[in-house]
Amino acid sequence: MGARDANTVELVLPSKPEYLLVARLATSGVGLRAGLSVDDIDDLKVAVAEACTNVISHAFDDNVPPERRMINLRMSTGKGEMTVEVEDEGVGFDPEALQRAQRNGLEGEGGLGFGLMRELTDSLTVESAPGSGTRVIMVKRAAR
Amino acid sequence: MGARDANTVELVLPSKPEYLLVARLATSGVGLRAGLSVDDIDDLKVAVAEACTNVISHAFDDNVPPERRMINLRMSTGKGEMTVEVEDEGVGFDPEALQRAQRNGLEGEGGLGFGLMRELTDSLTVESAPGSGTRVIMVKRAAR
Amino acid sequence: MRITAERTDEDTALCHVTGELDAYTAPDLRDALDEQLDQGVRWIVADLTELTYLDSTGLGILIETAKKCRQAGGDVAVACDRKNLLRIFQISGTHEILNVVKDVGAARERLQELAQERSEGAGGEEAP
Amino acid sequence: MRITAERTDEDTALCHVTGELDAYTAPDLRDALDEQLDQGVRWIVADLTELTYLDSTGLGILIETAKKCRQAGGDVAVACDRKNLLRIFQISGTHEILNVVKDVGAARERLQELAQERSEGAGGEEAP
Ligand SMILES: Nc1ncnc2c1ncn2[C@@H]1O[C@H](COP(=O)(O)OP(=O)(O)O)[C@@H](O)[C@H]1O
Ligand SMILES: Nc1ncnc2c1ncn2[C@@H]1O[C@H](COP(=O)(O)OP(=O)(O)O)[C@@H](O)[C@H]1O
Repeated sequence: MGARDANTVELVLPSKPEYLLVARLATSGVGLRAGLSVDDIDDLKVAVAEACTNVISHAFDDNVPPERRMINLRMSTGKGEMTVEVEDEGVGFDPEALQRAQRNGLEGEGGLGFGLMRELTDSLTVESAPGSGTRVIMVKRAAR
Repeated sequence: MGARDANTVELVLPSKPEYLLVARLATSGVGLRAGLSVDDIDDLKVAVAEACTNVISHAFDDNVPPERRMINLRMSTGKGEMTVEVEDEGVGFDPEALQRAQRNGLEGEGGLGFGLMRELTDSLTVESAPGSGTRVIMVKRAAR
Repeated sequence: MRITAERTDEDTALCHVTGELDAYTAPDLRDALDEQLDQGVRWIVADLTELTYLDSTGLGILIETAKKCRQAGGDVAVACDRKNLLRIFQISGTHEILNVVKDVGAARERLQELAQERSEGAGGEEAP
Repeated sequence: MRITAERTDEDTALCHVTGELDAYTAPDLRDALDEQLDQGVRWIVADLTELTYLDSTGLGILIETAKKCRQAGGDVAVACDRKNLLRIFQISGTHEILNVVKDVGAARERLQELAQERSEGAGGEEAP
């Protein structure tokens, strides 16, 4: 992940559905301090939960022991915006293949997650490759 | 801190008052999943905030750069209880000297913090020494 | 999240879902809806007016349930009036296919309309 | 946290504090109370009935303010009816010295009693 600064919150969660609530609550708390509106925070909570739900559903093979299945979140604030990184050290995937598939109209079969993340944030970056984990970076700007 | 397990949440917060809210929200989220009652969670939120407020007020000399002033929280759940560790790498203090001072009736001058932490949790452990940081470990058990 | 389901008719159910619907609570909703389907329900009003959180996992269950209902000749209508949730239905493009309307009354009406249309179209479907 | 302060008398103020009072919001409360003291207020009703969170930082400000009021011949009374906050007053042993009572009416009465006691005791304090 990027360099830590004096306005960065780091959160490591077990990759289990019961901890999605904690990810959302942390997003709320940091978002309030970042000066985001309640509506913006609602949007960002869903986007963060989508990224975390993907880690829970897709990132880890059955042979990874539970105590090594983690979701790493990093939330930072600055100049009227909040950035959230959601990272895992799981199986990874090819984001371009996913984009191609969606362009070819296959998105009907699953795949609401990234669509929502894109629509609910001001910027979405997906860094992933098979075998080397995934990092999703989302930016939400305070409406002025 | 202790060994990570599959039910441990780690949270690293900047040592600033604006992030106390995030510590309390994370405590709520994990507490709900640990099966604590709303009253127990209210109590634990205050205890966690007291420990964090102490880090903010006492742990760091002015010469420590802001990006190195962190509050490390670790929340874990198991068998109807929740454990929260609040740790800093700050100046530390002598917990026994503090206890002696309180026994000698000097607690009037400041010092509500540890009193509240003790009363609001089922177990409080303070590990600290001048020069080697502080770790406060609190356990809250679900009322049955 | 809390779910209560009541049969309002032989093949119709009204399900109230309150609180937060995410991947943690979703299995309970799926079970509750499947139970209704197993009992012959094919028209479902999902009352989400007291739901405070919804994401793609919840949408997935609603879409899946709607498909099953349609296969049985029925459908799903969703009652929802909360701005943040309506936004999720809108941007996911599920607002129409899930028949999202603002309250339970409108959802019932929507299902009656659909039943009417189908019985006219196919000649023989029963109204809910 | 939100604070509104109204002067109800030459030397009396009613302060409503809503939301969460912690080390982040505490400086605002300290400033608001100090402003009242600077303007000659010495009797303060702190309405915390809509406060949802309180810890030792908030207690510290209330205790400090009560001291200053007493030095000026007045006092502080706190209106609070929320279980989780009452617990904090109780276990910190500040319930009595902060004159914690259940609502604003009772807090006003408490200050009037105190003013009465003092004017009887010292012969000359004005009632709020
Ligand atoms: N963290 C991740 N690790 C591995 N694969 C992922 C991860 N996130 C997303 N994917 C892949 O991207 C696909 C699309 O994700 P998404 O749009 O959220 O839809 P869905 O999760 O419903 O399939 C997933 O099906 C999965 O193959
Ligand atoms: N994390 C910490 N780092 C350094 N000193 C600490 C820390 N926590 C507590 N202390 C010391 O213990 C004392 C008592 O703490 P507490 O009971 O919370 O009361 P207060 O913070 O009001 O003084 C503090 O005054 C401080 O000297």
